[in-house]
Amino acid sequence: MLLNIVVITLTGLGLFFFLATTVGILRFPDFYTRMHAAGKGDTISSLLILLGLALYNLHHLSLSTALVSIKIMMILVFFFMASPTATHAIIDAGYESQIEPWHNDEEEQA
Amino acid sequence: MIWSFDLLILLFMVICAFFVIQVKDLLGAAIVFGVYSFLMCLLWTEMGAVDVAFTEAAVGAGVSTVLFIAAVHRSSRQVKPRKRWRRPNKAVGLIAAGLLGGVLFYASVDFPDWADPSSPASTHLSPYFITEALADTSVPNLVTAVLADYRSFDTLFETAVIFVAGMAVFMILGQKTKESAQVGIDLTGGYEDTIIRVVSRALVPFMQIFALYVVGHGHHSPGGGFQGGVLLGATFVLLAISFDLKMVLGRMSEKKNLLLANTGVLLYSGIGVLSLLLGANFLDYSILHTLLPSTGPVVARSHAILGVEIGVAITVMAIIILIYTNLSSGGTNEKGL
Amino acid sequence: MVDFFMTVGIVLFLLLFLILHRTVMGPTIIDRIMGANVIGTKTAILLVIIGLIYGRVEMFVDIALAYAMLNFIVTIAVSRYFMHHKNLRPSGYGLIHKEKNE
Amino acid sequence: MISEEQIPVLIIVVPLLGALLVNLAGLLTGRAGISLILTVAVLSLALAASVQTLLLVMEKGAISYRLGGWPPPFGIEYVIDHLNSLVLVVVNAVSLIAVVFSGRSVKAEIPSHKISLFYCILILLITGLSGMTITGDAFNLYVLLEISALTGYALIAVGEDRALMASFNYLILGTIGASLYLLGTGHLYIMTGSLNMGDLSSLLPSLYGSGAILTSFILITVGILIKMAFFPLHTWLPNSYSYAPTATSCIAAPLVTKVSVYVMLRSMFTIFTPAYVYSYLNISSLIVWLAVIAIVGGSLLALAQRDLKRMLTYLIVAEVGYMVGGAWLANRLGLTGTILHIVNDALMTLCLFMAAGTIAYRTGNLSLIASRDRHGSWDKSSGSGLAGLFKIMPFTMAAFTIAALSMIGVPPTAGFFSKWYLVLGAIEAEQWGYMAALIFSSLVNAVLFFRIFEIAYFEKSSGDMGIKRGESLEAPLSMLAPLGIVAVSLIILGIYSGDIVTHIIQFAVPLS
Amino acid sequence: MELLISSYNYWIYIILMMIGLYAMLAKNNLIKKIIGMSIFQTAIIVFYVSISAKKDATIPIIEHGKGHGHSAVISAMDYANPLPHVLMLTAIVVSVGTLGVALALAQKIYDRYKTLEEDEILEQLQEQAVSDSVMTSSGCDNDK
Repeated sequence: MLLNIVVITLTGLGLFFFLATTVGILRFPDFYTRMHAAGKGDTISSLLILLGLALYNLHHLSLSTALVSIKIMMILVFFFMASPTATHAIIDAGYESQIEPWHNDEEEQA
Repeated sequence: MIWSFDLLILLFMVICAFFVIQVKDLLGAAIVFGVYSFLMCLLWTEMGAVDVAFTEAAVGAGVSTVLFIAAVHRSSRQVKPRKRWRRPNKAVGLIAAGLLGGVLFYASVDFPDWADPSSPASTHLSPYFITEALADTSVPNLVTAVLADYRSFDTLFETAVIFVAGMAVFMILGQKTKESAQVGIDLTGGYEDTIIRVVSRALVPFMQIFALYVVGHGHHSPGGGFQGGVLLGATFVLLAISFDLKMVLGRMSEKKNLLLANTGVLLYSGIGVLSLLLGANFLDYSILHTLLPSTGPVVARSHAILGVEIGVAITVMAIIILIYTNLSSGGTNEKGL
Repeated sequence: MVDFFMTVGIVLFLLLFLILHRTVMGPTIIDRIMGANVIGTKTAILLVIIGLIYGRVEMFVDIALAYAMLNFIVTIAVSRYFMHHKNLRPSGYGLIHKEKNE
Repeated sequence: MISEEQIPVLIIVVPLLGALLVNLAGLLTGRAGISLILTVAVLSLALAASVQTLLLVMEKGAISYRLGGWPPPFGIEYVIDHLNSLVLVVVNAVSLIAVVFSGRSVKAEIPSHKISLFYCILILLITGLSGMTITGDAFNLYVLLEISALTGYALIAVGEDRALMASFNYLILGTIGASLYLLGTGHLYIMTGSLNMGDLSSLLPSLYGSGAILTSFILITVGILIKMAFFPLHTWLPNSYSYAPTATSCIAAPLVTKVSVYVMLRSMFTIFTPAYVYSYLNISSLIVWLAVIAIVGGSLLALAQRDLKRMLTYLIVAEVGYMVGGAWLANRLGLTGTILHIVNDALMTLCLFMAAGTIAYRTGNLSLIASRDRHGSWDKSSGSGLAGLFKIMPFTMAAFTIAALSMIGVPPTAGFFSKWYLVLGAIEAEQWGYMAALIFSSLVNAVLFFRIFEIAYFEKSSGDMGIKRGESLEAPLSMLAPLGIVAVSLIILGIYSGDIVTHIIQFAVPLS
Repeated sequence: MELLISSYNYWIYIILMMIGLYAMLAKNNLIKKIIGMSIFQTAIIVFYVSISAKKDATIPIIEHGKGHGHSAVISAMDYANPLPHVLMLTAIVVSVGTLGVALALAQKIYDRYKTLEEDEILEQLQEQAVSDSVMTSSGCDNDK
């Protein structure tokens, strides 16, 4: 039962972060800010949900389920390495193709 | 199958397909097409077709998209508006699509209900495969069993198709002399990205081990020669992208690739010919137990399936590398993406 | 618990719809890449969730792992495109023609 | 070591292994010369196996071969009866002759480092065509269809400049055709649950009324019609075969369309059975009228061409109309004529394309009206690149004449007999429009070829290029010998066509 | 409503198929045609995989421990139909092969004509044909 609560909390948190990511991706004004939301929020939400799934899988603890959980953790580790690299590459692509960062002109004038 | 997921994914896919066709930027179209393939793979897992999903993930979402990007990289990204005198094409397309849709819709009324367990397709041949394949071949993954044993002749030619495709790409694009490349690209800008290099270098060995695991473990889980081969090829593609083509070609030269592609098909058909020589029918693996010590015909089938899968993996890996290197460099093998 | 994962899956799908909007509408090509990358990572998670619903995760994690890898490769490949072609929009041709004869 | 029962599979296995061997030999030795020898050896073996199979079939009746040893509805099965063993012999014989013939032109047209690859893909094309002919499994046929298609795209694309676009169009249309076929097979599968052709034919009768079966029939037929370049869907063919390298057009032009016609016959006879196709559907006269349009359209378009090779490609389109029409006459005579015409037309087309290839090899100019040579070395008053060829290349033109007469349908040649059966079938089925179309097309062929004879016989050649007026400039023996063999065989086939019909074809026709 | 639930899968594959066919025939850009081709082929795969789906059935991999020893009973109702999956594995391979060849052709065409638009290529081809015939009729003076 405790496990279930932990799983639900982790997955729920992950979903919350993903919701925040989605809002960020939709609402932020320019590419760099959107990428900021996508890069961070996407990674953390993936990690949390995967962690929850890996824990849930340990429900019936045995060698085979432990192995599967280890595999899920491998996906997690892979995301942990690959996702920031991908974010870096995309940001770089945007920078190379001369996307201008967004400025809040009103604020600067004020 | 999980029908609520099913409906959502199909909706997604139609939207994607529509926008893929509409987008005016070819690179954008390639990316949206990649998303389309991602969703398609999800659709198949949801319907229980895990092996198809694995293949689609490897091929559709991974390699196809990279190939599209490579092709766009060597050509143009622009879609120009159509000249007026070509307008009739649009009408032809609409009429043909309408006709096809009408005919197919007319047929779909007679289909048995979706996912009905008593439909002819689920009651005629498939029960035999489901109930007997494990006893016949000792391979729990039914798809692998049917693919590499009951219908191994199809799979032999599937391997031949991918072999032909690689040879065809090499035939069309491959150039011996570098000067004959007509299009020069401004390659001065591509600088070396340390972060990407370090991460790829760290990840590639694990990915390759994973790919080998996929090839070998195809008997018990989704996967097999084709999926593993594509993954292996994709690791080399990753190296070629994050470093450059020379680095990959130094390890897997074009000649080596061509040889490997041949070897794979040869291994597959060789196993078939071996059973032919031992007096059984072509590709009848059970006879091979006379060669393998202390195995019965059933285990011999299982072993032969593994051999066949390895052959497929070798060919597919070599061909994926070959197609990528040729497409991304315009056949010159000079500098890729 | 399976119902919970069903719900999680459906919520993920609905959120992906919103991200799909970014992917197909742009405005820039890089936004599309970003959207595709996010959809790719979330599909890998959805794969594991489908596996849990089927009750046979062990068969699905391999696919999810392969998925994550290929998503990474695709993202790197697209972003490398902009190392060579530094134009955001497809106006004109990305390549500089160097005719041999000229 | 290999018993008699294993011979049918050698028709596929030998070329498959041979293709790999040719490629490996080319890669490892780096010498192109060895490829041709190996290719000829491999194709001779395949031809021997197919002749042996034909003899076996004539002796014992239909053979079934289980691939992988699995019983038919579960595994893949070869079914070899009189019809496809005959087509197999034709496929292998034509390809062997064409490969021997085109040895020189390949050296001239293909870059040297790609020659072994070219031969490898060529053998795989033949493997695909043989496989399509031999298989008894609907899905296996699709895989082999794609093998022959993919190899075809590659082989066409290495031709001259314009071949690229032709190959691309072929690829788009060919993929539509193959996909429609696959979709039709899917409809069959969803309704019956089987893929084996024999099994399907036994499951279908209870489903005749179903719209899905009708749809599957339409999809499969339209898919194959695209592949065989039936008139309104023929647009890929002329450009592909006229810009392809000589070797490709010599093999693909006679074989690809004929094997597709065979596949249509197979789907009509074995999958859907004549009972459904002819009696239940009752659309014979509609399709015969479509065939009439195809014949007339192909012939008229051939009249409009100014280049010999292009003209020949449109003649293929017209000939496809013959065979489709004959198959849908729904009587024994029409079907006999169709099957005989598959054999004859393969040889006639081969002979004409080889003659055109020989002329192109020597003079580089195949235009019928005005010289279009880029170098301008031909006097424009000479008109055609074919002028005076009877003097320059007498043997080539003799072979060309025999093939042309056969195409027109002049009695001692083979073409006459198949047309005769078709006309008889048309009379029996009372399809006067089809009969008129046959006669019209023969007339058009006569006009076309006599125009060429006139140019080649009476007009004087005035080219320089080192050709002295009236001097014989015959092609080398390696090109002439195959050409001669085919030309002679056209006459022999004509003389013995009665025997072929009584010993082979009459068993292949399912109608009683 | 029941009809909708029981066959919406088949309808949506028809829509995908129509989109693909339309793109193959009507689009002017060669790469767009190739993308249309891929959609067309994947639509067929959707169709086949839909055939294989079964209510309350799991993936076609025999669960560990079943089919051996005394509990050697495998119920055909418990597993999805593996045959269409096998066919579609082959079809996917074929489609990636076709895709590779098509892209190679498109790239070669771009190298040659410097454009991927079908109408521009056809214009160039026509110009080429016209210039060829002009060359012969005007005594080939512009020949270089």
